[in-house]
Order: sequence, then C-alpha cells, then structure tokens
Amino acid sequence: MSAVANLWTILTVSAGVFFYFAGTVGLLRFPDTYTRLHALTKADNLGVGLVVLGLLPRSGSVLGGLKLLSIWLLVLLSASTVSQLIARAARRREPRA
Amino acid sequence: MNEFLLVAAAFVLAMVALGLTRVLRGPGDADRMMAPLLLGTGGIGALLLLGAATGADGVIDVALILAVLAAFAAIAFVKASEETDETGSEDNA
Amino acid sequence: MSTPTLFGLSAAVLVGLGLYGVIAHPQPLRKIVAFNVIGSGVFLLLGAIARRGAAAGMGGDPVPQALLITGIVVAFSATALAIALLLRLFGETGSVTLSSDAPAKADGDKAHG
Amino acid sequence: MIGIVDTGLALLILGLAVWAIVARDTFAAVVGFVAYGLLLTLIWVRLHAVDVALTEGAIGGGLAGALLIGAAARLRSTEAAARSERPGVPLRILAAVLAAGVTAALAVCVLTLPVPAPTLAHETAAHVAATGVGNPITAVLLAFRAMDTLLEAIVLLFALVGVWSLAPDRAWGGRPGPRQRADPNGTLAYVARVLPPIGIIVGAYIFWVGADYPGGKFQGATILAAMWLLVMMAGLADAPPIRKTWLRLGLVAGPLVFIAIGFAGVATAGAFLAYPEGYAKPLILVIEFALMPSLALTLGLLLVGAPQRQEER
Repeated sequence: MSAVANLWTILTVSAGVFFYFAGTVGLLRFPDTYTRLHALTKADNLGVGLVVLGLLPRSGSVLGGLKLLSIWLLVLLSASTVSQLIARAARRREPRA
Repeated sequence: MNEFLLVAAAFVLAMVALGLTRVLRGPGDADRMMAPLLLGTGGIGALLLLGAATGADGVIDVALILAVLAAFAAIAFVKASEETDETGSEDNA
Repeated sequence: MSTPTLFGLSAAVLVGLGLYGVIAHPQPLRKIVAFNVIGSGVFLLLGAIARRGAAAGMGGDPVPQALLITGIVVAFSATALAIALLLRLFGETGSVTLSSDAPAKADGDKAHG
Repeated sequence: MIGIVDTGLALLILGLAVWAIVARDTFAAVVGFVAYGLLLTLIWVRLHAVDVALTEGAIGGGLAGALLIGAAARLRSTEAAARSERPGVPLRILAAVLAAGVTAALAVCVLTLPVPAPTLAHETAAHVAATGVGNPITAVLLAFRAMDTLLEAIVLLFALVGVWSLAPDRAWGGRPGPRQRADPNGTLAYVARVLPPIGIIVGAYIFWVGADYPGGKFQGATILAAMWLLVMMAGLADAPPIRKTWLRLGLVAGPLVFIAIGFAGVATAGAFLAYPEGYAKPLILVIEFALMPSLALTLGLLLVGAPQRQEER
C-alpha cells in the first residue's frame, strides 16, 4: 500500500516539477510580457496542483488533505485573476510607450 | 522518499531563482510584478515539498496563508498604477 | 556548516547590505527598503540563535521566537508610518527629496495643504 | 541534500537583498524586496519557527508588500530627480567599508556563539502547563511576556495616530485614502467577492489553532485586515471616516480589555498582568478574542493611510 502511495507521489511530483521547468523555460524564452505572464500563470499552477496531488497521500488526515486542496484552488483563483489584472495594467500603458 | 522530495524542492527553488533573474529585469513594471506571482506558485510548491520532507507541522498553514495573500501585492500594484495613470503623472516606464 | 550558522552568517551579510543601502541611497523609499533589510537581518540572526536553543522537544527557543513575532509586527507599523510620511511629503511638494538645499518652494503655502 | 536546499535558500535570499539594494530602478528594487519577504518565510520554516513563518508570510508577503509596491508605483515620477542626488564615490566607499565592518563583526559573533547554546526552552516547557495553552509561543506572548504584547498593541495604535496626524486640516476626521472607482463586473470586484469569505475562514482558523499549534491573533488579524483592504481596493466598500466613534472604540477595545485584565491581576494575583491560578487559559482566550478585531482594524487602517477626503454631505 505504501509502495503504491510512494509511487504515486514520485510520479505526480515529478510531473509537477516538470511543469515548473516548462514554466521557467517559457518565462526565459518568450518574447513579450503577455506570453511570459501566460507561461508563468498556466504552467506553474499545474505544477502546484500536481505537487499537491502528489503530497495528498502523505497529508495524514482528512483536514490536512482538504487544506492542501484548498491551497491549490486559492492559488488558481489568485493567479487567474491577477494575470488578467496585470495584463490589463500593462496594456493600458502600451500606447504611450 | 524524503530525499526525493528534497531534490524536488531544490529543483523548484532553482526554477524560481532562474525565473526571478528574468522577471526582475523588466522591462516594464508588469514584468516585475510577476516576481511575487512566481514566489506565490514556486514558493508554495517548494514550501510544501520541504514541509513534507522534513515533517515539520504547521507548514501547510504557512502555505495556506501565502495562497490567500498571493494576489494581494499584485492588486495593490494594479490599483496604484491605475491611480497614477488617471491623474496624468507621466511615467516613461 | 549547520543550518543556524549558515543563516546566521547570511543575517550578518544582510545587516551590512542594508546599512550600505541606508547610507548610500538618496531616495527615501530606498532607505525604507534598506532599513527593512537591516531589520530582517537582525530578525534572522535572532531566529538562528533561537534555533540553536532547541531543547525540551521544541524546535527552537520559544522566547526569542515570540520576540520575533512582536518585532515583525512593530517593524511593519514603523514602515507604514514612514511610508505615510513619504506619501504626504510627495502630496505636499511633488517631490520626496531629503536634501536640505533643495528649493523650498512649498514653505509658503503649507498651511492649507 | 537538505544542506543543498539551505545553501540555495541562503544564496537566493542574499541575491534578492543585493538586488533590493543596488537595483537602479526603485520599483524593481521594491518588487525584489517583496519576493525577499516571501522567501524569508521558507527560511523561517527551515529554522523550525513556524509561528514566525506565519507572521512573516502574512505581514512580509501580504501587507508590507502591498504597502511598498503601492508607494513605489505612486512615487515613480520622483525617480529621475532622486538619481541626481546620489552621494559621491568617497561617501559610498566609506559606507561600504562601514557595512563590511559591521558584517564582519556580526559574523565573528555568529561563529563564536556559546556552546551549548543558552535556552529558555526548559523553563518554558516546565511552566507551559500552568497556562493551559499548548503552543509555547502563545504562552510566552500572553503569559510569560504579556507586557511585550500589550506594549506592541499600543505601539500599533500610536503608529496609527501618527499616520492620522499627517492629515491636512481640512480632511481631519474624514475618510482615508483615495476614492476607489468600482467596476461591479470587473475582475477585481470578482476576487474581492470570492476571496474574503475564504480569507475570513482561514484567518479565524489560524487564530483558533494558535492556542495549541502554530498560529495566533497577529497572523489571523493580518489576514482579516488584508481581506478588508481587498474589499476597499475593489471599491465595494469605502474606508470609514476616522471620526466615527464605533471605529475608535473598536481600535482601543482590545488594548483596553488587556489593560483591565492586567490591573485585575494586581488585585487577584498580586502583580500586573498576572493571572489567578486556574484562570490563565480563559483569560488568555478573552484577551486574544478582544485583541484580534482591534489588531485587524489597526493594521488595515495603517495601510489605508492618512485621511484625505472631507465627508461629503
């Protein structure tokens, strides 16, 4: 049982780490603010989500698991709205620059 | 197993560091505002991995606080820049 | 190197960096940031010392850790006051200079803001 | 492996501190400092100071970040003028030498700290049962060193009085901060509707677990203050005029209850802020309950700033 749980953790955390990697590559390689914002908020959130899923079997209690999941949901909420707001702020300044 | 989680945490931290070198250089304020976002996702990921690896309790609560407040600094930036744009103070960013 | 020593030495560097910033930057906001770097360096030093005092099943000496919580909150309130002063100065004069030989044009009409 | 993580954290925090000090652009430096504050949270976890990590995450990552970034964005136009005031090379070299000297002295102190390290953990552990709370830090904050906490709450109030006193005469008693224009269908209004209920639950939870696990009133109050500010920034609710009696009562209620219990201690237990035998835990809970809303109000209003608008009638 714990071997299965460990395998699950290793697989999902590895996948999560890969998305962090992808997000950083996007951040370094993409040409403008909007695409970089896109890379950061999409890929990294998938990274957080997979890390959370991977750590779920180790959380020990139902409350701990719920807290982990709500962390992911909160990060999703704030990243999705903040990326909109930041992109809009960048856009507003663009014609002047 | 813990060793694996630590390696993952170190890797995520390295990604955050790399990302920071890019976003802090700008050129615009909006690019720089990605730094707190990057810490919001990468920092929380590394924190959770670190907490799981070292078995420190209460770490999930720390991540929870960071997640609740992740949007806060960015929203303050958006409001302040709206304000300055409206009052017409020229900024050649 | 043990974890407390590593972060204790980092704290020493942070205090030095912040001190340089406070002296070398003319801009008040930069001074405030630098001052906060000094503050966090001091906190980190205290945190490293607290960690060395781990005993009785606790991860660190709880007395300095409680002091740290108090310190962080008080440092924040001082920062908020400093920034409010700065924004008021900016609203009044349109600049934030601390230099004494700057044109003192705002002196005449400061009464009615 | 943990050594590599620690070293990485230390290098990253030093790199961000260097950036916050030397970056040319003030906004860039301030954003770097906010990232620095968030990263510091991870270091507190590594130093087994989870209570401190919670405080740093709430204050350093949330409130202070918003405060500094807001100020930097508003002061952008002063950037060019300030650059010309940069002190000359001799002064900067002198500052660097002084800073290096301080760093060296501190480093020597760190390397020669006494072994075994002095600690009050044993004393705390021996007396924590008498207070009835399970979290030793809460016991220190509200029983062994309750005076510090009382004075801290009062310092916060003084800071707020300081901020308010910066108001121009015509705005005295009015509403602080600029008027926010609300866009009821905007993204910001959406976050400001969805996040605060969750934030309030998290804040109350962090406050509640503080008796036995890491957490407590400061961290909880900070989250509540942040949620209030979010609603104000989105324009869903305006900041209250500072002359309102309920507001001022709310600000002082917590410290007043604290002081009253302190004086009651003189009568019942023989010392200021002493708790009578067996009543420690209920009294601590009363103080925490009274202090938390006052702290949340104070922290929130500290961020909004000085009154700027005379009340319109």
